[in-house]
Amino acid sequence: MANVDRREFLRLVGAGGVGAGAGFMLAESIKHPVEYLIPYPVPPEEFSPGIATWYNSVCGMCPAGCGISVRTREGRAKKIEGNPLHPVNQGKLCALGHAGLQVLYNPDRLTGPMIQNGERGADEFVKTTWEDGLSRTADRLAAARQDGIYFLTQGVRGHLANLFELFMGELSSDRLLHYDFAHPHALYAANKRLFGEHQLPYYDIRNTRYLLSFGADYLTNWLSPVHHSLGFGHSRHGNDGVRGRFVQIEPRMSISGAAADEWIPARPGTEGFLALSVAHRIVADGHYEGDDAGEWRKALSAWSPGRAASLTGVSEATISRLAREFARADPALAIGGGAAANHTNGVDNLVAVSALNYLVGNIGKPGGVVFNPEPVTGASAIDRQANYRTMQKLVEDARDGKIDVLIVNNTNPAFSLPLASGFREAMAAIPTIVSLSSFIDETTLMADVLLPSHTYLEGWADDMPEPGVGFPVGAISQPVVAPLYNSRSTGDIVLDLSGKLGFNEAIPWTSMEDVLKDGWRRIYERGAPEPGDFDSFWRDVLVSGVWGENVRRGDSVTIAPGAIEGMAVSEPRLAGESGDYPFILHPYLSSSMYDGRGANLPWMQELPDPMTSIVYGTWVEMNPVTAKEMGLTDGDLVTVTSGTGSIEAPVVVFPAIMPDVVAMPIGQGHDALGRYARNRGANPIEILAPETDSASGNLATSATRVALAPTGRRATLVKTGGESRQLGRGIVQSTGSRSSRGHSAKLNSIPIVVEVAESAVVESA
Amino acid sequence: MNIWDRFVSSWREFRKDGYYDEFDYAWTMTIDLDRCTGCGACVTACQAENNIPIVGEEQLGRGREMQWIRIERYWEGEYPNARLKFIPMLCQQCDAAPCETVCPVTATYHNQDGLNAQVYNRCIGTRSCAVYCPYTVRYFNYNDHRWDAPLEQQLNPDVTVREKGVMEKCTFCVQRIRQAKDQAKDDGRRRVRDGEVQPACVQTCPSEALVFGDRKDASNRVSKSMNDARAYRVLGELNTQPSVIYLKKVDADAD
Amino acid sequence: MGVSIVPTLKVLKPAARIVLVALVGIAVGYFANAAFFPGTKPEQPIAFSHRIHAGDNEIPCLYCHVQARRSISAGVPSVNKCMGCHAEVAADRPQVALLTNYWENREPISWIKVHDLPDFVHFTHKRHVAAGIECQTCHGPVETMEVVSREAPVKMGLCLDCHRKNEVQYGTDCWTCHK
Amino acid sequence: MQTEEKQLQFTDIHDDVVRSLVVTGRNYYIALGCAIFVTLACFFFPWFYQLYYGIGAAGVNSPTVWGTYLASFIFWIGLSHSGTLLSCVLHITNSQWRKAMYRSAEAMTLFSLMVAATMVMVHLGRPWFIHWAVPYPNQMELWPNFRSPLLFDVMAITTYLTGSSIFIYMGSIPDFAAVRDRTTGWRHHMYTLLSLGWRGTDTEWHRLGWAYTFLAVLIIPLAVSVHSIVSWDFAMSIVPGLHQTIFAPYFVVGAIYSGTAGIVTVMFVLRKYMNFEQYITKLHFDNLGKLLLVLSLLWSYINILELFTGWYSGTSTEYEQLKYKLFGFYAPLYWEMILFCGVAPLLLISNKFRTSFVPMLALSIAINIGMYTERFLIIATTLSRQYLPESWRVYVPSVVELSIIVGSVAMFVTLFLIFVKIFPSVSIYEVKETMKIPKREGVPEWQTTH
Repeated sequence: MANVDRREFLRLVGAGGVGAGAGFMLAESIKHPVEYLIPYPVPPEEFSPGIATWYNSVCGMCPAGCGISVRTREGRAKKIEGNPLHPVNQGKLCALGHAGLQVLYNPDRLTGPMIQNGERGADEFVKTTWEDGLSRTADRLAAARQDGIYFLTQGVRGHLANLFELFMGELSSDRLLHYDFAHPHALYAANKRLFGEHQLPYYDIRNTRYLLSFGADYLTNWLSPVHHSLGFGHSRHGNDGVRGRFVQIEPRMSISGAAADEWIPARPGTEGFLALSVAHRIVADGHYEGDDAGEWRKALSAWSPGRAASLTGVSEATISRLAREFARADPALAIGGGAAANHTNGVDNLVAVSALNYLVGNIGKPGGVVFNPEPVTGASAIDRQANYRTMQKLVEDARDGKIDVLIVNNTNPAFSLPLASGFREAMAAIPTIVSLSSFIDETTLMADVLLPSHTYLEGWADDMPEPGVGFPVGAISQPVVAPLYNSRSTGDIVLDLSGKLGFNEAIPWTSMEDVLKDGWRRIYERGAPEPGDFDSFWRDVLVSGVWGENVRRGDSVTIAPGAIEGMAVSEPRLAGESGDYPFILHPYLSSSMYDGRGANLPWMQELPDPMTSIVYGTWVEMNPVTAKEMGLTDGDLVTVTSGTGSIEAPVVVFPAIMPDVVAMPIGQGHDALGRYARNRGANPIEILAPETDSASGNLATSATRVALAPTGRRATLVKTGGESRQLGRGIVQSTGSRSSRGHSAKLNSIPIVVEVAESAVVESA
Repeated sequence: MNIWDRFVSSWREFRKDGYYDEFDYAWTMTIDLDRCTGCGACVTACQAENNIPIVGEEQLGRGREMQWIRIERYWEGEYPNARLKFIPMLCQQCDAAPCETVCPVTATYHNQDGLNAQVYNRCIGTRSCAVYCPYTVRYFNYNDHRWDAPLEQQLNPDVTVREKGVMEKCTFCVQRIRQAKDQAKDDGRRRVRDGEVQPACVQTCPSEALVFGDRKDASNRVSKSMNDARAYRVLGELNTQPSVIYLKKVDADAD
Repeated sequence: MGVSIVPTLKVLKPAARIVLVALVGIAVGYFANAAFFPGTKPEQPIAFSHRIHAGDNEIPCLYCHVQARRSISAGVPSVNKCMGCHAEVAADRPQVALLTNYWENREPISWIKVHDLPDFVHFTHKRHVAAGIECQTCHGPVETMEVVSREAPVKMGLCLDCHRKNEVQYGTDCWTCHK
Repeated sequence: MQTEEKQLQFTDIHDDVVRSLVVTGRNYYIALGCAIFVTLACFFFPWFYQLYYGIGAAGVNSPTVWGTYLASFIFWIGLSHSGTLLSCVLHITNSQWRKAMYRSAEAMTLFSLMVAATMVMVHLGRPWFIHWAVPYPNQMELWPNFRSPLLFDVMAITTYLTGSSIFIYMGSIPDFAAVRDRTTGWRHHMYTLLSLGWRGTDTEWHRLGWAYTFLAVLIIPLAVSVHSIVSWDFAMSIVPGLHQTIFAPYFVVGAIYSGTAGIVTVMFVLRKYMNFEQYITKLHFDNLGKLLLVLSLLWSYINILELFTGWYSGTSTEYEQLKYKLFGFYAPLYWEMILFCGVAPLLLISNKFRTSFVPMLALSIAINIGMYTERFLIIATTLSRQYLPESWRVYVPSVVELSIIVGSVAMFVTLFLIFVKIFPSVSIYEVKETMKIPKREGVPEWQTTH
């Protein structure tokens, strides 16, 4: 190393320096990132890091009222599961129920009270304080005229409903509306007419041997889907070896239709004729020996299967067969919903359907129609349900300037009412709109003051499932996590308002928790108070997440006088001429987004539609033959035009839909509700004609005729499925009903048997 | 153990008949197609339990869905006699799994519970397991997925989040199995009780089509249901010996 | 004919020298970083000394890290746990004053994690405590440390050695520790 | 041509070869520059993007999780065959005409193997962990999976790479020495090192000859095994269309086929642009043409066989597979492949075609395009039609993938361009061997042996 000249030396130094730098960076790059351990100053008593804590509560994703247990770790909700103790869902839960977590953690949630600062719908909200928001609202409420205040809430039950009643009572306004798009108005009306009941009965699918469903998608969204699924599963193989038979009658195959043993297409709105003709056969064949058989024969004489066949499109032979099977099976059950209920003659249809139950004498029997006892509280809500007619009234009042303040609570009529209803324009005429919603949906977008309420996982409430399960059931919805944001539970907001308005003597409570405690103390004292004071009772209810009494309906329900004579089904009305509008539009509730509330949940957006495997979007289902005639294939974009509007959606060729019917899922097509929902798909409700069922005031969603016009463009249908035919590969294998008995299956010489213990062998031998 | 021994053992042992009998558990799932309604509750339950990312519309369009359990649908017949049959498809946890033989780094292997394990942080992303799997139930992380805050607060701490370039698949909710075994140890039991551990999908199935358990014990629910006359294995002719057994759908109008 | 490679080697000498020096440089830089900026011995918000607590006063580990007995994570004592003693004991010391300050503001103390495992590892303190494994086997002689540092390299090799030595049932199955 | 009439002297060979190393025209630098640029822009840039984004940058999806990267891998491995392999066979059979072309052929083997290796890296989801596929002792006692055909691959390819690099290097030692003695400056130093002090004594020549032949014998089975093993990556799966016993021979034949075509291309280029007209002549093209003809017939036979098994199996899986290949989404590619690799080569029956240069060039390129398509189809058609119809999905390569394919070719060219300036691309001493001493009138006899 002696002969190192200056230049050489510099080179060496340079090399060494660069090397050292490289080495340093290398060491830096493989260093462990800094992480922190942050203990509670004072830990809550049931808390311990690394161990999950479960809280029981009530699901708020749909009106079924399932019980849930929420798994929390380190104070954060991690998973929602069904509460095994709850009689409605017995530990099970649907996809939408799981996605409740994404309501809680949704990036687009409102983080605090806001006020509209700009013209309505501009989405220019500015943050404010609760104090400010509440006092603004209170002032407007105080200034409002008699009956100038509308309270429009999602369907709530239990003590929250009572609280609303009290609140509106104090405001001396009768305008309390519970609005749910999917509320079964027709079913209520039908039960009222036929049985004189103002409550829904419990349909015992679990124990039935033969289910005749007229359009009711009981496995997806009819009343209590999870409970029905349980019943379905049990009836398949649970009923001591006898396998229940399920028949589905509807214009477009629903999930329940796919699960059924027999799927029968029938024109929308004509299900009632079918039911009557079945009844006709039952009576005519002498399967019914009630003392009022004569009346029935008279009333049904006009409804021969032949006539029904021509009206419904179901063959006479089929009708007679159905009648025979239905009459022979014991117990047999008939239910109605979907297109049958949501038509201009919906109530007639459902009355005819329920008549079948009466004729086979399954009223009040297991496997039949079991009537529920009065709910322990919040029954008033049932009569507060707003149907399309009531909403029309609201719109008119708004137009006539009769409304001073509109309070909206987590319901979204701006999305779920047809454009023809003019609801959006009407809102513009209302001076003050206050929204308690947790998200900026289409309706909230029009509000002036936003008082965001907790999600159902953060606040206090309770719920009495309706329809129940034959006996009184209640559950308390308790906060499972500390509130994420500066929101308050709906009850508390109402209490705060009433506090500001000085309703203290009528509404003495300071928090929703107190309201519940008071209410439940009454429930506690109502039944024979078990040993142990109220507090332990309260704790037990919270821990188990459910409360029930073994009280059944004593009185035997029978049909209302004059119901038999009045037994008739009016012709279904359809908006639009078949000439200009060749197709009947059949919108159905999406299995993942219900009435559109699931559209802002990424899991629901990515849950493939069970029937078509499509994600992220809306589509139009068409019969293959019709599609061929019109030269349409999957993905062709078409304009769906009704008398009142038009939307665009890609075609999906659907093997199980009537040739003159096109079906569209409800749920997409939002222009608000956050990043996951906005500007995606189309909303078929928009173009529905404002046809109602005169008997129930219910919107006849399946009574709109539409025309399809190809746009010539194609849309990308994002779907997870490829080729949906088996090509004889025996992937889904099926067997006959008889040959499915016996034991130790063998296939391709691989026996599927587990090593049975000696003793067991002896027994079996 | 030198390389040669390992070579020999890894080659022979797994292939010996009844190799897994000497171990405690043989986790098995049966799926009653006659009960399955295709509602998709299992899919979402699985996504919630196993930190399965939301891949987004664009990626889904390119056919990169992430659903460890998915519902497949098969149409039969034409209108008006069209029928639709659903089948939930998840990792079949094969006892003779093709994917295990091909992974060059043993990132996927068969463990003593009869589970087809996938070790994410050992995976180098050759994706050959996905090619060898006849059920196409292995899902690859084509890119890093992100959760819009605060959605990441939902992530299950018992399950890791997979990075880009890694293969993932159904684990029969091994974190729950682990939990149950841990519980059993605390209670001084040698074995986990029947029904004590249930994967998310089984736990939530509304029509109770899915049954999960240990087939080593003939008295378990799953053992009974897998001895049903309707039992069969999808693509059984391939002899991959799946631990997921399907019960045939019953066609009421056929013999 | 210049068959010999000696002249060639002469030509190459300076180049070789540079490469050599660069390599040495890399080594130096690497160790310099590791020596002067160690990630394994971070400065904590409160200069808590395990030597005083666990060493001199012989407080057992599980007295403060209660969770280790029943949970996967050992957990750090909550602030009021510390105050349980320090309300009286050594309340005058400056570091304890810091603590009381946290306590009065009901502020959590954000300790810096020293022993941290990757996200894909499932390690449960519970089982290891139950099996009577000394805390020191993985955490090093903490009771002698003024400032806690990661001494034993908590890497997969360490786990496996121990699992093999103690013949843990299925102790070498990947899914025993990998999640 | 004129030059071939001219009498060839020993010194000419030296001069020509050394000239090819020392004298460098502007065109060369332009070519090299372009090649390097394309390599960086079309290979490395997209690859780094892919490393950052994830494999999603490619068009692969589920179930078609393999894509063009693997296709290119097989293609390059295929190309690598018949370089060294051919050279070995001909060396053992001691055929004269080999001697002028074998070095460039072997170089081709070497470089296509290197490119193939990089394609593996590009294919992997986490290439930074590639070393886990190598059995090295470690505290965890973690080993690679010895049952995996992919692991056999790693072994086979590395062995083949080592073998053929030793082979080509050994063969060029005397030439290095020769060049060493005729160059100065850094080149002199470089060749001094490369030639390992070769003097040219009889013992040296004897040892070289022995070792060279020994290696040649060793490499032949190795080469054959390599592509058989590559084929097992597919054949050992149970995917309909891949799970076939014919695959090993199929791949080997295909490999030699495309390799030979590759040689033709390379030789054309060398001949034209390095002025080796006297050394690489009609004769070579003629012989290679015959070889190509035979191979193409073999290849067609195996293809027909494959279709037959598909049809004969009668199972839905295989049958759908077959239908999809012939008439499905990728059908145009399939027929293009048949045209290029099955039909066009039949032209080789005519002497005139075989001995005319440009048509041969065109054909050789066509064949390699066809062969690339074949590799692509093997992956695309089978994986997109797996067992469960619900999971069927079409796969279309992304821009990144296409660009990387182009880039990999550029990389190959780059390496080759560098090679021709370092290695004597025509073997000096072996060409000399073919010449009579003392020189007599007329052309060297090796040019007249046909």
